[in-house]
Amino acid sequence: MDAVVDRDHALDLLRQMLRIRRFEEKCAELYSGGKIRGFLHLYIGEEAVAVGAMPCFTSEDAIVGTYREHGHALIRGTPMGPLMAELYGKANGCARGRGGSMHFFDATRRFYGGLAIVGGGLPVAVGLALADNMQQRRRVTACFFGDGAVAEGEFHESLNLAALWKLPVLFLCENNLYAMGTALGRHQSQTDIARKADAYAVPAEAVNGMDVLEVEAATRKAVDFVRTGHGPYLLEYRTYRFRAHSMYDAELYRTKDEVAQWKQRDPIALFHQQLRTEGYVTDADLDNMETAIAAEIAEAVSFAEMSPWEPMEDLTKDVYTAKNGFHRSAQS
Amino acid sequence: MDAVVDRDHALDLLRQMLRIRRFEEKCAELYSGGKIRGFLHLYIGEEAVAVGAMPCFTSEDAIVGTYREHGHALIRGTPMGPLMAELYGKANGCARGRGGSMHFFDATRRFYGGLAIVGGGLPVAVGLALADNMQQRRRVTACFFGDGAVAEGEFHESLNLAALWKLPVLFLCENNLYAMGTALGRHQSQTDIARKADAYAVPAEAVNGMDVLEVEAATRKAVDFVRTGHGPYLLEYRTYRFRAHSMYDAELYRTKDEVAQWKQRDPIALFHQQLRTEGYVTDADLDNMETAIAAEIAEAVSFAEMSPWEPMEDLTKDVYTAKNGFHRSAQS
Amino acid sequence: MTKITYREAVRAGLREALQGDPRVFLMGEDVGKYGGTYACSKGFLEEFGPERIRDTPLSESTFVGAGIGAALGGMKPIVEVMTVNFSLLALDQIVNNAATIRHMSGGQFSIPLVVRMATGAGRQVAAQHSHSLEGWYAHIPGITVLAPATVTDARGMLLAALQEPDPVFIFEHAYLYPLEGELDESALPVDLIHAAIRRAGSDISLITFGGSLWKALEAADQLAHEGISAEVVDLRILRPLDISTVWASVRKTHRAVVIDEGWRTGSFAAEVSAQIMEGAFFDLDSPVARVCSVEVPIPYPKHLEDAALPQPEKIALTVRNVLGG
Amino acid sequence: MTKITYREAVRAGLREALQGDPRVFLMGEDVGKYGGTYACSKGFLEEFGPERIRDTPLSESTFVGAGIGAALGGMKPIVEVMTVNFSLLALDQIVNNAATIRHMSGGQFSIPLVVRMATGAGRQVAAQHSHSLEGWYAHIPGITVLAPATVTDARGMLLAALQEPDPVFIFEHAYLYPLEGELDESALPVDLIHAAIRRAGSDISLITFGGSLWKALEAADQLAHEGISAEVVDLRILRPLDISTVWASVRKTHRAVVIDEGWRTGSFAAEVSAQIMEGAFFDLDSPVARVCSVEVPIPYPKHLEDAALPQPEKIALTVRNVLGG
Ligand SMILES: Cc1ncc(C[n+]2csc(CCOP(=O)(O)OP(=O)(O)O)c2C)c(N)n1
Ligand SMILES: Cc1ncc(C[n+]2csc(CCOP(=O)(O)OP(=O)(O)O)c2C)c(N)n1
Ligand SMILES: [Mg+2]
Ligand SMILES: [Mg+2]
Repeated sequence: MDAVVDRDHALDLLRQMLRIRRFEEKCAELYSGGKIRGFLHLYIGEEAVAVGAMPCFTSEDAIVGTYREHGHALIRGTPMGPLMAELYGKANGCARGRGGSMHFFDATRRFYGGLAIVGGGLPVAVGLALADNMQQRRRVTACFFGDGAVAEGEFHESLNLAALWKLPVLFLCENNLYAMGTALGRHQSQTDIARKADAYAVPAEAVNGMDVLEVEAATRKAVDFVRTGHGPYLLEYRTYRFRAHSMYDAELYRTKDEVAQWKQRDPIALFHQQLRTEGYVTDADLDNMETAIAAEIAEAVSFAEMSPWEPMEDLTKDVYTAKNGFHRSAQS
Repeated sequence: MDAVVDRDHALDLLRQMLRIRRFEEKCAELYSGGKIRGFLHLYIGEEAVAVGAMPCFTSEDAIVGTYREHGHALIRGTPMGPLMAELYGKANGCARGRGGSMHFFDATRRFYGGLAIVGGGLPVAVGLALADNMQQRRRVTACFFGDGAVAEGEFHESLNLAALWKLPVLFLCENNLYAMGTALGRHQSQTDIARKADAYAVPAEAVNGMDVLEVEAATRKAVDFVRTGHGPYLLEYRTYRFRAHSMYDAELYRTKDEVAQWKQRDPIALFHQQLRTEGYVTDADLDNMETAIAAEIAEAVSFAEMSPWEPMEDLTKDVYTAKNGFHRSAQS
Repeated sequence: MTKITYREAVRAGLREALQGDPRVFLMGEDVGKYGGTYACSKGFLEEFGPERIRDTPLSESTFVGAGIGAALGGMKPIVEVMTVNFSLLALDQIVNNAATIRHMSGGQFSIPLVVRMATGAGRQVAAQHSHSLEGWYAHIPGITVLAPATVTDARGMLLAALQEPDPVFIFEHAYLYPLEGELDESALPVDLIHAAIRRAGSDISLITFGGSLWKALEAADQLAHEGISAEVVDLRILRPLDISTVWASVRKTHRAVVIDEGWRTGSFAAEVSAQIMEGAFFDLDSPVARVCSVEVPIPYPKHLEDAALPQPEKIALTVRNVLGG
Repeated sequence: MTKITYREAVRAGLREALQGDPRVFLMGEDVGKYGGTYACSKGFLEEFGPERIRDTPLSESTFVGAGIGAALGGMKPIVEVMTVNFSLLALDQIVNNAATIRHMSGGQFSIPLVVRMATGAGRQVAAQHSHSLEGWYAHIPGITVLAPATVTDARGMLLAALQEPDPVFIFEHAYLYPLEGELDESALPVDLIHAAIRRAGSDISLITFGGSLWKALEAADQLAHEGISAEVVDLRILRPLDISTVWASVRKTHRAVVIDEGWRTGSFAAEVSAQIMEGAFFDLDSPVARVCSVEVPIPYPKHLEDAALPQPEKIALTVRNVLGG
């Protein structure tokens, strides 16, 4: 245990990882029960990334996520209730229930999705950073994406544009070694993702994404670099997804053994172990945490259950902004 | 003069560069006279690239070019007549006159365009190489593109795919320092294009594109690498366009001085000088060459002038392949 | 006749195609190790090997473009774009290369490429994963656009598509994969020229394709109970459109409703409606009506998604309005 | 009224926009040092500086996406996509982000983005540079689609677009840039709701937009000599479509021809035709006809390009057929 981390912060990191883990375990259960529908992509196994990264951003910074963004939204601070309601498709959801699992949004926390076209968030993040830059705001835009997204042309175009214009974007690649069922080495000719940054004269680093403290330290360094006007930075978090890609996935592409081996590196178990060894956390602490989280989840579920559905007549609301009472009409 | 180059070959290189130069000077004249219409992108200044590269390919290899492909088609062996007729839009053109300057095609010489969407040829080249690979043919596909195309996502995607599948594609970047009016340093954060290849674990080299022998030597090495099954290779030819981007360009983005300085490095003048010094070429040789080329051009022009227009009733021919006399109909 | 699912039909078509011609190969995201997002190629990697079942990186523009190149190079690629939603990233290759090179080259080059993709909404996967863009594709000269709605077409169209010398795009409605139907084993390959009358009727023509066919048939069932005899026309091929079959139906029924899961404005239904007017105006007793998707990014919750899409009830209601009007 | 070219009108609009709001900036390929491919921003780099006049690398998907992000971040970007042809590379950002985020986020985010692009054929630039895809754009809910045909609209629509809270796409027909017209200086910003009657008439309605307006007006001139009085409707706004003005015209003339440079099948003209049927069927004396582009990649030679595109003669001929029929 690194002495620079104080106990409260360490406990908070543990708690946050557990919040994601338990929340998503509940999601899986609710999915089986038919309460959650559509696509559901769980973050379990990768919690150290969102939890380590998120404290490095101020509330003024912007976050752009993917369809695997439950953890990011949760740690960014959106209360669990609206997130769960979103998963239910209810009107009190963080996007009025319209988006579900893949499309969390939260304007007050500058959380810009929940974008589900792989690679599609990168240009948007570049633009958000451009807006900050042009308005002389010292904000940072954090853009999360997977290893799969690295193959898309928008990765290339976005790193180039951000570097060319020295924009404050932090490109955060969550390399979990698979794009759906395609292993890294089967979709990237150069599997060292951080190394690709040189093609754009962008500094980069690869870090152990299973170690929340390492994630935090590296992210903080990168955020500082970006915030002080040096242009973009690419961080590669090496991590692993413990669950299937989505609820439909038969996981034919990897062995149970491989998954089991990675589970040995469970970011929560390891960090908990570390904290215990250091005497930072007692079993009672953990029990208290679990109890509080269970209560938070129960409350979120009941919030979602009790939330109304969006009324039918609002179906076309917000396709366009209502202006002077004049609503551009949508037809059916 | 490198002793490995024999005189005949050297003279041929000179002649070929001159053929492009004179052909295109004629094109510019015909454009002013209204014989050639639409967009016209001249290659003048860059002749050493096509001329040095083309002898390295066999007739079985495939060539994919851009809208600045007059030189490539000419050196690949398409006779000047059909090229000129194409520029006229006449039915004896190398694409029945349908494409004009930007869209030369020649199936017998495996010349696949003439593709005018920047970056659009790269995936096609990858596919051609894939077909060769799957059919166990030891062919190479040469894909020409500009520095501007390097910024497009397809550059990134295509290098990755070609490298991943070890396909016999030679990526040939004609870096003339400008994408239309945008200088290299204003469109690439990393201006060393060859260096980008590392992001795909592809070997690369940058060469002086104003030196026809250097172009040829580097290309031959690269072709050998690719043909022997090692996967793709990226060559960056550093060159310069002496003329405007197209006939509409006011050239506001560069100084006359800069152009004049580059003209000091005219690949034809320099090579001619070199050959003279070495005693490879006499003034009479050059005169003969010029005379022969002038005659070839005059013949090409008269071929184009005499060529018929494609008949109106063929407008929709070839939208689909005619099958068993059944033509999928096109409507107006 | 055997009963099989639409997925099994697609699988059967793919397997027969791969077995029948060594130039045929399949490429796309997760077609191999994963077995295909919709399990259409499960086991194929083992059966046909990695040369012929190729997982691609996430790079739609490039692997579709590589399909074009491979077709130019003498292969017969079947490219799977996981869903129509992601095909937006490949549209330049499709419009400017696949559809264009043959004509633009003066007929020198052919591109015998087959591209398959899942399309449509109805599975609560929200705005970015619920597009129905077949109408856009049908706008592009140089390609053929197929919308198999039945298991027979799901298998047979693929085989017929592989016999075409020019690019063919096949849209498989994602909702259909698990559904069962009667396979007509004799129809192999199927014809790629004619629309099909899926149910004969005399009072009104319901004209549709793809996933909406089943909704139209359900509406026709409902209407039959009310004594309304609806004829159901399955367009099958959106480009080139077999308008003669449509006209013949309308000349018989004098009324028509076109059903299309695309958004209403600029939908393919508009084209069908316009062509009915152009060719059968004087046979019409009332204006052709359309049932399309509401013009909204498709929302996730079931009640709103259902409300956004064409439904049998909405079709039946529209028919009643047309007949009443 | 002053006479200016369409290019000057676009320039005037851009300059006023840049002067009027510090959040407005222009970005795109070669808008700066080169001065804009069509010289619409010549001198702006010097006038407004490199912060506000931004040359982008060739990367359509990303600079359009960056426009979306910048709009989300409080700026008012004007993104120039050099031509509609290259916008194919940006369609994912447009459909899945620009048009969708507002609704999908439950109304939390607005994207006040303006995208301009040159469109159309007629300058012998061949198949890959001659598309007319306004109809595709008009299919997308969440965006507004404008087709300024006059100098007044070329200037005024840009300014009006910048007042919209949601994404607006402006299609400038490349053929129009050098043409002169009368600028109505008072119309600033112009209305973004109504179609315009550009010429009143009583025998038939010619309904069109963009570059084709001038061909329709020319056809109307020709027809006038033959004693045929054609009304010419300029749609101006393709989405949302002002169909009421179209219906009112057709109710008066009882006949209509829709002219659209897009390929016929799946053209925007089909939508207009279908809506005329839906709203004015019983007012029609004959079926609505369409004059569209022939379904072929647009060829380079003038005689074939002319034959592929709508022309005044073809419009006049179609009118005579409709009136005769
Ligand atoms: C452009 C695009 N193509 C395909 C998909 C389907 N898809 C969804 S997630 C995914 C894999 C993405 O992998 P990665 O970026 O590594 O993220 P991870 O799921 O591992 O977090 C694919 C192929 C998509 N959503 N968007
Ligand atoms: C996708 C796309 N965007 C824009 C254009 C317009 N355009 C044509 S050539 C060109 C510059 C290309 O520069 P480069 O690749 O360096 O080639 P060069 O012209 O220098 O040979 C541009 C922007 C295009 N044809 N395609
Ligand atoms: Mg991954
Ligand atoms: Mg260049």
